[in-house]
Amino acid sequence: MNNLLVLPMLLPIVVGVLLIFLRTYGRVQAWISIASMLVTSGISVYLLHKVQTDGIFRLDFGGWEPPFGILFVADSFSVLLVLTSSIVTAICLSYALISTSKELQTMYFYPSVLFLIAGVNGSFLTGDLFNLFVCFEVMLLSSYVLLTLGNSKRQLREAIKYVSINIVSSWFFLVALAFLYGAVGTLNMAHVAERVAEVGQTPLLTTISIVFLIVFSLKAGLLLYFWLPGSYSSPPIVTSALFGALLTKVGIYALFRTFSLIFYHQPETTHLLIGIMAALTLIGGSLGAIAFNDIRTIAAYNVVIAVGFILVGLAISTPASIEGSIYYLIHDMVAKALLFLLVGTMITLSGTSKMAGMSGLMKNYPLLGWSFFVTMLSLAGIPPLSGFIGKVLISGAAIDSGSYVLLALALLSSIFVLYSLLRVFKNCFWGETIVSKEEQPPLRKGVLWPCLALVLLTIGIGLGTEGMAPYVTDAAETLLNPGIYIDAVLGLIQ
Amino acid sequence: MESLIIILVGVLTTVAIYLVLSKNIVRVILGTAILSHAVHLLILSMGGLKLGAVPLLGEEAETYVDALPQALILTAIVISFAVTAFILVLAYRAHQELGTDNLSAMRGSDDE
Amino acid sequence: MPAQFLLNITIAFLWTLLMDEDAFYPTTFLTGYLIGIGILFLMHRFFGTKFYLLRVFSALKLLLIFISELSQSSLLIMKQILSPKLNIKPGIFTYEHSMEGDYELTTLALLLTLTPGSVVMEVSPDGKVFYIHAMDVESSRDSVLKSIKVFEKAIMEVTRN
Amino acid sequence: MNINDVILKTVSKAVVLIILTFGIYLFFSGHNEPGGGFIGGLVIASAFVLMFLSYDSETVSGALPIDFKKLSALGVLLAMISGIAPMFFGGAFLSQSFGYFDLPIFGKTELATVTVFEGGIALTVVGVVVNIILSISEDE
Amino acid sequence: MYLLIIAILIPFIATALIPLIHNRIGSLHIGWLVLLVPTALFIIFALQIPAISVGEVLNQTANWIPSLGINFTVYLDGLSLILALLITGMGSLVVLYSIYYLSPSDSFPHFYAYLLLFMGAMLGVVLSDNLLVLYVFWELTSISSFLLIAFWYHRKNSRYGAQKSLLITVFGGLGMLAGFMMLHSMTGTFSIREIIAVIGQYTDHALFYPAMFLVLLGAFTKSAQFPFHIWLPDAMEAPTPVSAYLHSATMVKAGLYLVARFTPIFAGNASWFWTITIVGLITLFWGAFCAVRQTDLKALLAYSTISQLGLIMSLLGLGSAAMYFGDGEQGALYGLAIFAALFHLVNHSTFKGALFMAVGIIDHQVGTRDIRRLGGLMAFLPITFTFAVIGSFSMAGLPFFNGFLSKEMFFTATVNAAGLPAFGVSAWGVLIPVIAWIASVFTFVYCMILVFRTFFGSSQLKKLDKQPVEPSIGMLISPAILCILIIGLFFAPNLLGDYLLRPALNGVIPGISGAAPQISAWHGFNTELFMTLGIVIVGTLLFLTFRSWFKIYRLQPADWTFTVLYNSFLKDLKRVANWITTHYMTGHLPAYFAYIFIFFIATAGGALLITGALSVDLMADSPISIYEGMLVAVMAVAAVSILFAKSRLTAILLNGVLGFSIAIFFVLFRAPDLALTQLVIETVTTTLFLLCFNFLPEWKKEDSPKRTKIRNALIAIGGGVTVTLIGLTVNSGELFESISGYFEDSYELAGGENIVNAILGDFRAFDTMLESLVLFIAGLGVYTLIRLKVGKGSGKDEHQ
Amino acid sequence: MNINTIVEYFGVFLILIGSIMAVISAIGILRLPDVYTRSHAATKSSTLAVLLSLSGTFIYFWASENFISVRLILGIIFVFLTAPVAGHLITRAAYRSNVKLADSSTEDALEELFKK
Amino acid sequence: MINTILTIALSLFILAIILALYRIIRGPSMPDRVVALDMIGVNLISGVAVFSVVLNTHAFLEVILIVGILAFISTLALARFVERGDIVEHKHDR
Ligand code: NA
Ligand code: NA
Repeated sequence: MNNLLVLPMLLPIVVGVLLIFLRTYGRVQAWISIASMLVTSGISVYLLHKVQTDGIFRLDFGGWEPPFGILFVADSFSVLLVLTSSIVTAICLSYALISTSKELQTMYFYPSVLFLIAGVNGSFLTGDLFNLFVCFEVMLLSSYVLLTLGNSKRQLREAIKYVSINIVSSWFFLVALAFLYGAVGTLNMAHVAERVAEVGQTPLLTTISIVFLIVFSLKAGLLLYFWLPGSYSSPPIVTSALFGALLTKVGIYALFRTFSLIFYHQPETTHLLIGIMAALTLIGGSLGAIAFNDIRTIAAYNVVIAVGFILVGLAISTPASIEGSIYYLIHDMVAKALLFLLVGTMITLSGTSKMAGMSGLMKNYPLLGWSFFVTMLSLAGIPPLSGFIGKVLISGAAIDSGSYVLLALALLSSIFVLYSLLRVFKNCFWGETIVSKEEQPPLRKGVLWPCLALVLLTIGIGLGTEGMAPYVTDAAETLLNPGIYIDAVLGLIQ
Repeated sequence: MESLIIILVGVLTTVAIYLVLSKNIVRVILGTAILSHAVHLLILSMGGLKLGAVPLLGEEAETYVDALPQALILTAIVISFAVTAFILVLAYRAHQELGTDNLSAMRGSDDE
Repeated sequence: MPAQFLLNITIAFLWTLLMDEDAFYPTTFLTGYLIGIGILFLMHRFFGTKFYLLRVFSALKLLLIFISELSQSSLLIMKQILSPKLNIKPGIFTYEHSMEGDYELTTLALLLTLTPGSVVMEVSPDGKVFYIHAMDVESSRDSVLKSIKVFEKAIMEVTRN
Repeated sequence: MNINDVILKTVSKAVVLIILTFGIYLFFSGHNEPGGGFIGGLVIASAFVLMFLSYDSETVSGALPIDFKKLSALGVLLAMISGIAPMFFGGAFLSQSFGYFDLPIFGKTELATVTVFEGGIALTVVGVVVNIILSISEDE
Repeated sequence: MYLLIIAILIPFIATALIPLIHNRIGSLHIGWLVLLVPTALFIIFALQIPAISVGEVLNQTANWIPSLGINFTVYLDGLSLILALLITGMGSLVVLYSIYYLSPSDSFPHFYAYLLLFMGAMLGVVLSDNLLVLYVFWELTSISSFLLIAFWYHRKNSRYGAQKSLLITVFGGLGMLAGFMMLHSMTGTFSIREIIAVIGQYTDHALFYPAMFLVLLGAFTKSAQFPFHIWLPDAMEAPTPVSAYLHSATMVKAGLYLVARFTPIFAGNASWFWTITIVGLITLFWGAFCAVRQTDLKALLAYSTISQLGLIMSLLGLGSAAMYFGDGEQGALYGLAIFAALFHLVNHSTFKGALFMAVGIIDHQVGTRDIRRLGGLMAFLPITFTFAVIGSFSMAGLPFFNGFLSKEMFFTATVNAAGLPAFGVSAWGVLIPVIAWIASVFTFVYCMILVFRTFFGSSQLKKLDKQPVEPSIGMLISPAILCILIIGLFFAPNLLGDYLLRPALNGVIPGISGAAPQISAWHGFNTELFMTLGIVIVGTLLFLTFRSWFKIYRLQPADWTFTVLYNSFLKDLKRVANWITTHYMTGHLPAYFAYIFIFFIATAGGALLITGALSVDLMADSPISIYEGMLVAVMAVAAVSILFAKSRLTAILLNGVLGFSIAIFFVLFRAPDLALTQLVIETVTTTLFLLCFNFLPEWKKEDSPKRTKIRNALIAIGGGVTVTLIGLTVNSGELFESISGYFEDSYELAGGENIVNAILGDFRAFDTMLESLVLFIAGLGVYTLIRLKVGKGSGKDEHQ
Repeated sequence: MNINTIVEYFGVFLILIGSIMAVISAIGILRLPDVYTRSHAATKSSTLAVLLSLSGTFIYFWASENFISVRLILGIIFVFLTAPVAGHLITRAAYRSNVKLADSSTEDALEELFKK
Repeated sequence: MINTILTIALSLFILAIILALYRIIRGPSMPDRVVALDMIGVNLISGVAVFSVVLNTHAFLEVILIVGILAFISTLALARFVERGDIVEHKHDR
């Protein structure tokens, strides 16, 4: 029995619900949440190890065998993402413990975060397309709550757009599911994949796959990222960090899963389209990142760039490119959380999000400054930080497959990332220190520890790539050989 | 029948999209509500509106209609209710704070 | 409270009936009774007023009157609707009733509304006066007043000693 | 002129009783007939909606001194527990079981763990719907 | 033994130690501790000379990411050794110098941490055999340079210079990375030596030339070659020791190193030859030409560095011809250029280092570097004057200084190249020595300016901030050592040539031992000598008549410099980016929806048509009853009427009609559970709408222009049609039987006769559980939305 | 034709009558001059229509399957209980939201009251 | 025969709905529309009952009652809204 497999989703939910009864105890909630995320991380490590030794395994809920019941499937790709998101969430939560206002804490902040991560983890693990929809909704509803928690004007304004667009994207999801069910009569991803392969992905199935592409692109911010900058730059720090780290990743995951497991037979249509979208995303994100003077907006556009970058890997779909995307995906979760935490801290310190209002922070907050510096380099893919290896693998794959436009855009986008963050660093951390040390508001004690943990993580991932390599290789191999996944899910039945 | 329902779905979708494209937030919410009506019908018709019996085994029929889409729609209905409730309250809270229900006035900008 | 006890029995019955079983099982009744306890517990704050014993016979009589009145009124209205030229003079008039208590008042109002061409639009704040809209004041005021009297009497037979 | 709602309130009392009974019936009959936790819960919730509409919000919340958020949380928890419990008996998560038992009064009765699950769902639905309406109607 | 790897790591470890120890060493200047690092390393590398000079190579590997073929492989040959010695040797001198140069208000820990970081990175660059590891260190040098340039980050110019250098060098680095990846794509390895071994098979590969140009892009940006040279003058904002170390002696040589290192891979073709030669020559000329007009001594040195880097670059280009000819007489003839390049690389480090240090002393002791405010310093700073003269004359290529020797070899190489029987040189060949000569004239001129304008003439003491005196002895040691080297190398050049340059040449062009000459100062009256004489004569004339021809600098419009281009590029880029982004990211939800639906219509609808999927077949349909048709009509009419509803309440009512009708469809299509749920949900939703309407205004007529309305209508129709067409197509061909037949055994399997309920409560109970969670979260959200209010609560946007 | 079939037909006949009445009251909704008169059509005729059709259904099931559906009876009771309340509420709301009486109306006892 | 009659009856009920829909669309007053919606609800009840006979199933008998309940609740809510705008009242408003 692989019941452990449900825990990355179930544990946060149960803990989150229990926290409802502890509403007034903000700190207790925080500690419990952090502990539960650490336990989840531990479980994920175990799962990862198990996948490595025993291969893909699954948990049939209620004991109903696929394709009839719902199931969770653990392969290296999904478990790696579960692990990363759990760790990042734990760290973000510890930041919240230190920084979040009492009022927010008692307004169900922690339960909402836990539900969010539950939805995220569930989306990574589920082996059923409709259940993926439901997991998405768990994640989305939590994100709605988190996005509006605080109720500032800007939050409400952006939330309207975010929620509306997500409702429409969920609609597209249902439309796609309806079409797919009508065409292949099943919902289990492996079973769908098997049936699609059996008829060789007819033109109709390709059309349906494009509806899925739209759905997941909306979630991932692939080309259809209109909702992203506003909503990522309006909520409180920790929420932004979690959004930046996790939300788009789920869409990206879904794109990788569906277009490697199910709809990989007509790459000249689907993957070409993904490539074009990724290219446009890189361009749009790059321009957006340098177009504004609001550091939150800059950070948000950096999210867009990363999405484009990762999807380049899928568009190319060679072992190296997929591996690169996975590395970059993991890197980006860590680095984006870090970026948003730092940006949020800067805003808290200076009371504004405009670059013009900050100067010379380096002098009074050197640790903050250096953390930002490392983040900047990491995001720009400067070696040996975590962003590097993904960049190398994806560029290499782009060359091998002759995708020179994507190569150029991917590499140039790093320059834009660098430039956009360099502007922030230059203007905010350097320059004359306007306020004396005494006048500057002190950093809350320990507020940088979570950031430093993430800094260490981004350095560690970069230097310790080899430690991850077997898992990533396995993940990419599984993605590119759908038979492995299908056998693991349906093998026993046939 | 299926084709007729699918065409109806198309009509509903058209109306809903037009509403969603408008500037008034209530129209948009209404549009999303109609969108979900449309997709529920779509799911149902995708399961085939074959003339089986109601999926209750007590009916002791030869064939039953496809029960799976029904279960899916049920889930979808509840979810769309949850979302609608949330966005409705969000809309009026936004109106309370921002003083407008017009999306053109909710653009926001980098220079606020 | 006896009233609530009765109510409870009613719910139990209701339950038994709802189960649509081919025979009456005491167990089903018991289940309904247990559920009724639940509901009444939930609702007991709403039942501050007294509860009168059900006068089944009178009630049945009332029901019969009710149905016949309803049929008449419906036919009347349909006639009016289908007449080639609408020839009606609607209006609002008042009626001071002699009912006591919410239940009597409500029952009367319901019955009235279902009678030929009349709808109770408002009840005065003190509850004594009905403001009634009539489909055709000229022709139906008298018939309305007549049926009100009949109803009042029938209701009182049920509710009062 | 002030509104006199006596007719509405009186009828509502009766109607609410019918709806509640019906809701609970739907909840239990879901296994073999149309109904189940969701629908049962929704119907019960609609009884509360009717109460809110017929009475004022203070009266209703005063008559039902429950924290509906906690009620809904309890519901979710209950559903979870029914899913988690089998894990301790070597079953898969969410394994439902059912059996036919001879009970002293009830005779041959089907007991299914799914009832617990659905009970949780119903509680959630009731809690959430009432919570939402209460929250909005208490907003100034 | 991992000696070399440890050697590279030592500076990094030391960097990490600095923050830990700098508070614990009391009054001891941390520079003294830091000095130990380069000195020790210099000794380590110097100990390798005997082995390397006889042709051995050292090579050590530590695994980093073996699964991707990325390993920390260190490779020490002659070429690497020269640079390693330069790095550690110059490093020692610069650290020593800096101990006296820095002022107490500067942050020593930062300075030395950056410097050590750079040192380690630079060693990594020149010692790595693995391309990616090389790239890692390459970027690290850019970063440490960035940090050092912005050492005084409160100055605007420092920040500007730092950003500029980082952007340009990282840009080039990325190009280089792409080049590396192409090499890897061709050869399957990241090891330079392995690539060299197999590259012969790939010279016709489509990626060969792209890879070459991309690698050169990295080299040119790093070595400040035209037109990427613009970052270097601004890098002079760094403290002078840094300028001496990074921006003249070492880091900017990384590009040269790269070209030399890759010569065995790419050289031997016209593209390589011409690209490098031309870029080098232009840089040589342009740097020298611009240096003349500078008034800041450091700026002058910066342009001179650019120019000298161009010189070396062009030598590497010219020498690449040797690869074409291979081992033999011809090869040896042209290989001389490489030898000269290596020689000049060393020489340049010595004289430019000395000059920077001298200028640093002036700046430090006088308080200004502006030539217009300087003059007559010879009397006050005689020792510094001596350094400056030695350095300048060496740079000008005058005898008795090492620069003369390499300059002569440079002329030899250009003259040789003019007659190169390959690469189509013949027509243009004569231009090579001509340009070299003209550039050298300008070199001579600015060298004279440097010496004479600063040290001769009348002193303007009153304009100076300080009374100039010689600095403390510590500050003089390093330049003195360099000056000794300058002269020493003139007299004993072959010590260098035999032990270092020859093995280095072998590293650049394997097996071309014949090209390494015995260096001698006197070659008789040959062309090169006359060229030098010409330079001295013409240069002196130009220097004396400077005022009369200075006007030519005004011919270049002020807004046509590359720096202006760079600035306006960044500015315009931001402006254009802002313009584009704000034009589509309007924050206007209807616009966003329009994009989304247009995208849907274009891609999904497009795919349907293009792939030929569209096929509609009504035969499989179940029959239509009259009342079903009527109900469809009801819904369609109700739906369309919503569009024309003047009041929101009407719209809600019509929506209610839709909801109820759908419930009836659920009845007609045998879905009782759905009908029940739909009905209740519809009612509760309507109630919610009404509840919320209390807080919202009545809706107004849409005041959009007609054009927008038509556009919206088209989008809406397009969306509806697309959904319909796909739906009809799906409906027309059933590919597979649905899995739901399984659930018809629900009574046996799950003990329930209601199949839908069995699915919800058992087969797919997980969905149901999560769905209740979704509902629950929505409830929480509504509660918090209403309860946590601005003003009442935290109030501000950033309440943390 | 046995007795059951006849009863079945009777049930179906009731249903048909009910449906005709439903259409007539719907016509009333269209034809009658104001909301107050229309509400008469809605609360009375259509209630009767429901009564007929539900009774017809009840009778049909009773005859054909010997099935006594309490739910149907409950449905009838429910409609009887609520339809007049609905009429009451709507007309009251109409008057209070200033919906005019038809021009043909002769008297308005409420007018005085609301003027005060 | 029975089926034909039932089909006619069903069609008539839906015809009634269509007529009521016209009233909803046309108005003119809001209470007019509410009356019409109420009427639609009532006709749906009949329709479902008849359809149960057509299909010869008991599965939809619950639906009948539910429609009744919900039509009432909707009408009540709408009437309240038309009357006061605020459909759930506060004690202190009185
Ligand atoms: Na600034
Ligand atoms: Na300076």
